[in-house]
Amino acid sequence: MADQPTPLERFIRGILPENPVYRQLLGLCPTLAVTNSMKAAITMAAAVAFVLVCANTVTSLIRNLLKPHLRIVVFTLTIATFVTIADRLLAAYMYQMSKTLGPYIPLIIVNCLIICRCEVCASKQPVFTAISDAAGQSLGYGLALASVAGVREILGTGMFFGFRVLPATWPDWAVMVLPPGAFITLGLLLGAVNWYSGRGAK
Amino acid sequence: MELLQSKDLPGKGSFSHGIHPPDNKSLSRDAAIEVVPTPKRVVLPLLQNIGVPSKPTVQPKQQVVAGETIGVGEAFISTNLHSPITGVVEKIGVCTLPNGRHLPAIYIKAEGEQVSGQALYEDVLGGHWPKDCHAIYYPSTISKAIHEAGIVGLGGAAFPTHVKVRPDDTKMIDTLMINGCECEPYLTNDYRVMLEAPGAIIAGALLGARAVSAREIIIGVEDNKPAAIERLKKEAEGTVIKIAVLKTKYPQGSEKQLIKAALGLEVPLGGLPSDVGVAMSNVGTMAAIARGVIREKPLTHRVITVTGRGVRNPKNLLVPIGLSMQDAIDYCGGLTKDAARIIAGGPMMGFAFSNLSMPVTKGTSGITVLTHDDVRKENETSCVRCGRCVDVCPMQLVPTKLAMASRHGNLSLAHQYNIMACFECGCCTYVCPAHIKLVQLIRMGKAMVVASRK
Amino acid sequence: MEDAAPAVHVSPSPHIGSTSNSTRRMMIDVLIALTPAVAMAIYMFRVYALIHLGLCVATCLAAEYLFVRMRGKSISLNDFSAAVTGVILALSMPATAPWYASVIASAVAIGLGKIIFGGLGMNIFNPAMVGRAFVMISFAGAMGAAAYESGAGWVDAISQATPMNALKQSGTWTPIGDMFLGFTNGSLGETSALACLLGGLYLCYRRTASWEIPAGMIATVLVIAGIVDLVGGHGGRLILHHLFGGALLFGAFFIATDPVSSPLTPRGKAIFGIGIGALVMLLRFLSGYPEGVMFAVLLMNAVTPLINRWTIPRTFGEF
Amino acid sequence: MAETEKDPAEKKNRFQNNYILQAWLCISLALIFGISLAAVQAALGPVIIENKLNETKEKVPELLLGSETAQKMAADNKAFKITPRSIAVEKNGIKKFYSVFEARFEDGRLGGWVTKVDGQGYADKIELLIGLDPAIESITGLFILDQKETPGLGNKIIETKWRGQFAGKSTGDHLKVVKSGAKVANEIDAVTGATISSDSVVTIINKTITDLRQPLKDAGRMKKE
Repeated sequence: MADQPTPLERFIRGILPENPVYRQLLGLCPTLAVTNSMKAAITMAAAVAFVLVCANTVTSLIRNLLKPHLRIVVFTLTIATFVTIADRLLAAYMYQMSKTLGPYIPLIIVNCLIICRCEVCASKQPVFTAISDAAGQSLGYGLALASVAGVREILGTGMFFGFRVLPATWPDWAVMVLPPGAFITLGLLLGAVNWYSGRGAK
Repeated sequence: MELLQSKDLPGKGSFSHGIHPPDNKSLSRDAAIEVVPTPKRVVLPLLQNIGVPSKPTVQPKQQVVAGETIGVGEAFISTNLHSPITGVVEKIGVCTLPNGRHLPAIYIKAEGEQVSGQALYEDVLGGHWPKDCHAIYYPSTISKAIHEAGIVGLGGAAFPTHVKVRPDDTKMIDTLMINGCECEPYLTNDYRVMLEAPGAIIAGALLGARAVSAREIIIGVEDNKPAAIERLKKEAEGTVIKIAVLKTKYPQGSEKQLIKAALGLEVPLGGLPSDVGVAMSNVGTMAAIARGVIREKPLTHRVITVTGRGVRNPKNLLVPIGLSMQDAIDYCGGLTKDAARIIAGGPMMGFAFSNLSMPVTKGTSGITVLTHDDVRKENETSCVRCGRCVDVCPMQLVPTKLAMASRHGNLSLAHQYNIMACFECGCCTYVCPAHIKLVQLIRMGKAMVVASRK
Repeated sequence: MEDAAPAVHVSPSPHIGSTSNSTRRMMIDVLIALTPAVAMAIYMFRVYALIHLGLCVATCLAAEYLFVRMRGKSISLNDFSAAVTGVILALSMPATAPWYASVIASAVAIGLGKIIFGGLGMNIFNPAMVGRAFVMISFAGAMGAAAYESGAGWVDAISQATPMNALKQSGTWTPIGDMFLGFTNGSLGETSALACLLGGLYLCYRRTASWEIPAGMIATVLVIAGIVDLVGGHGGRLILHHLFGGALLFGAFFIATDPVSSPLTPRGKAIFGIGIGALVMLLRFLSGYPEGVMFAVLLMNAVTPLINRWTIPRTFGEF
Repeated sequence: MAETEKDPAEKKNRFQNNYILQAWLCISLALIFGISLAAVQAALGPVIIENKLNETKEKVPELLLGSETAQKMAADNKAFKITPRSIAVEKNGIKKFYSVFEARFEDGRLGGWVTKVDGQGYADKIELLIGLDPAIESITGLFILDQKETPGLGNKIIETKWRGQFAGKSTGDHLKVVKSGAKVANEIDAVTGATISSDSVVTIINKTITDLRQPLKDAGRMKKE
């Protein structure tokens, strides 16, 4: 534990070197389920970011009081609370979006990314480090979701954020907005990221 | 020709699966057996059979006469060795056999007067073979004589015959099945023996049956040898011997397949023919038994086929055991320029070799020389799982799975698919459209399984 | 050795191999067997057929070249498997499908259907059907049942409904004779039962296709359609309609028999064929689609490894 | 051992073996979080309920009057008075509840009924709003709230052009889907290539009208009296 990464390093790491989706393969369920449009993906990422930052903060604050065998219960309790808050907020102020995201917002509770960060980082680091880590991971998660969603929305509907970017004659690849499209896109992007980083490593 | 002419035989005359490679037997089929002149030197490896090596009983510089015992098999699965020629023991050295084994061998230089030519032919195959003499021998006498004569299975596996024909209290043998199929392409040595010395085969068969107390004797011959079938039938008249005419198909001559085809019996997995009450031997072996018991002459000579498009004059030869491959090929006019592969045995199961100084052993049924055109040389491509190997495997295995398991060293998968049941007939490799060396891989897998058991 | 010392090589037995078969020869056999269907497609759909055939084959070959290069493997174009995928894919397209559908289907067929699994011999699913299904879901409007009927085309065939769709949607019977000979609408290669039969029997004769698969498939369809026919009192018309209509024969002989994605053992092949036949009838009678060969084949492809495991043959002498 | 002797280690041990004491953090956190969640719910709950109602209510004028009249009504700053009601229909011994919105003009006149129903579509459940005139004699409009039909094919049922066909259809006859060129009054053109999706919608409508015609007529009459 001699050379602990600085908070800034932790932030940067979350973006690509330890990207939750592309490198850690965490939180894949929403990555597959809600990435058929950019709007949904960004909202989802924002909700995850909110929960992650809050949960990391709380966990970090109480880290000295945690008992090893009860920590998962505490994490879950914390995460569930913030997820419920996020869910209520969305339902109150972004009603249509909350309908679109459906059960995937409550399902953030079981998003392994958050519990992973609580366990790996927040339960051992001071608050500022935990927050910067959460922010980096959230940003990485958001970028990953956006990349998948971008490809899917453009190919599947010819639109980006609901605006038409491809000519109206574009034949919508319906499969891209359907579940198989999510698997194919994520698979190909994962392959591309691995290939790219593998090339860098050589 | 109608399959299985004896109505009372329960088999269907064929087994399931198998292949039909071009047999190329016409190259040497009509060449009468010729006697090779006595060579200058013979090399006699001390292990020419499955089992334990014999112990030499001669010293260098010692004089030996043709037929003299020069090695004794002391162990249970071991045989005696005899000098085929008259001469002097040069040394007890080492030689290499086509299957890659290095073995001690007795080198004998020819000296003095030799039996050769027609006289030798008459002694080994010709002359009169009584059909009624078997009753005068006790089974144990026959068995002992076979042991003395150093007879092994001449079909290729070279399993000591005395072990097979000894009376056994634990397993009742009721049928002696004699293999005259000669399903290997190219080879015609058994065919020529059936044609030229049917009397010796019949006499040997009766003696063999007496030794194992078998009530029935069946000679299985493929239907592409009508002349041999006629000769054997004529010769067998008045005896209990039946001739089973079987479908021409490779590997009809494999013991389990032959028993299935002729008798309709399935030898259990991992079992022996004796488990279904059958003793199995080859026609050439029967002739050797007849000579060994009736004429009290040891196994010193055998008939081999030297054939293939890589040999100038394909022939069937009566050769002394220990003759070098070079001498045998030279007698047939030598190799042609496009000879690409020299094989001890037939092209399906024989061993390729390059050192022509290797000797002909008791188990050598022939020398096949293939040309570049005969040998397949395409590169291996991916398995497309067409299932042709499954369609041809006479043991009803799944060769592609076995090969895959062997390649990946997955012994439990190999075991699940019964890898040890494979007897390496090569049908799968023969048909594989992707040119995958299936049987070669399976052979490797079998070796791994055997090693893992130790 | 003597002066004429030949170059002698040593290798393990067996030393000879069947000269009449190789993977390439199998693929060429498939191409030969497809000729009647291709000819019929060109006769019926003229330039539409030529466009799709050209695009599919060219894209498949290009995709194979590209993806194999990307994997750093040696180029495998000369085994003709990509060409076979291309032709089968083209023959399963509707005549009026947009050009990009053919291109995307071919690229997906080779890329996602084949190379991603490791190339020829490794794929789980029939590549051509993977490509076909991909564009079918992607461009449902341009590829679905309705896409076959286009008033705008100048080829007579495509102005009418496909026989399967006509019966399912409006209860119209297409004359069985037309369906047998192929004077109907449908995917490019599937219209003529006769052409498929000719090619298919050649494949079975050559043993490139295992007869168990088409036999199992056709027998199952005959039985199920026969029962429905009897119950419905159609007097045999329904059986023939299901036998000659749609991609049944084309699928039975050319798609389902793809050796890579079908089981190994004869018994497994029969089960595979029966499974496809049953699924086809299930899809035709109970689903929204008028036709079900593609999905039936893909579904059964998925259970092929399981069938292989179920049908390990009894080893000789094993009791 | 003297029982009176209590060394500190044993004391600590007893503390650790007490589950309730160990979980003090969990319990207190649960309390804090519970209270904060209650506060959030108290603050946001009404907004959420309002959202849910509005979603349906917004559609009501258009469903009952058509978009032009609805826009005019909105421009005139007039609105329907909407009362959500639940109508129970008993069929084959099973009671089914329909959620129905009763819409009245500001003068109390009955403007029509909007009912929210769902049923099986091609891919998943389809959720519809059906507008009916006050006398339940014809359909005034149709809106698809939720569907997961095949994009590019079945999901064309949400398009105004297709939905528009339903306005003005009589409730007397069962509606029927034809492939194209609907001629008879009760025929509906299918979405090209998506007969099943079209069929599903029509089936849901037919079933709803059969079930609701009488109860709604009764309900309307009751109010008048």
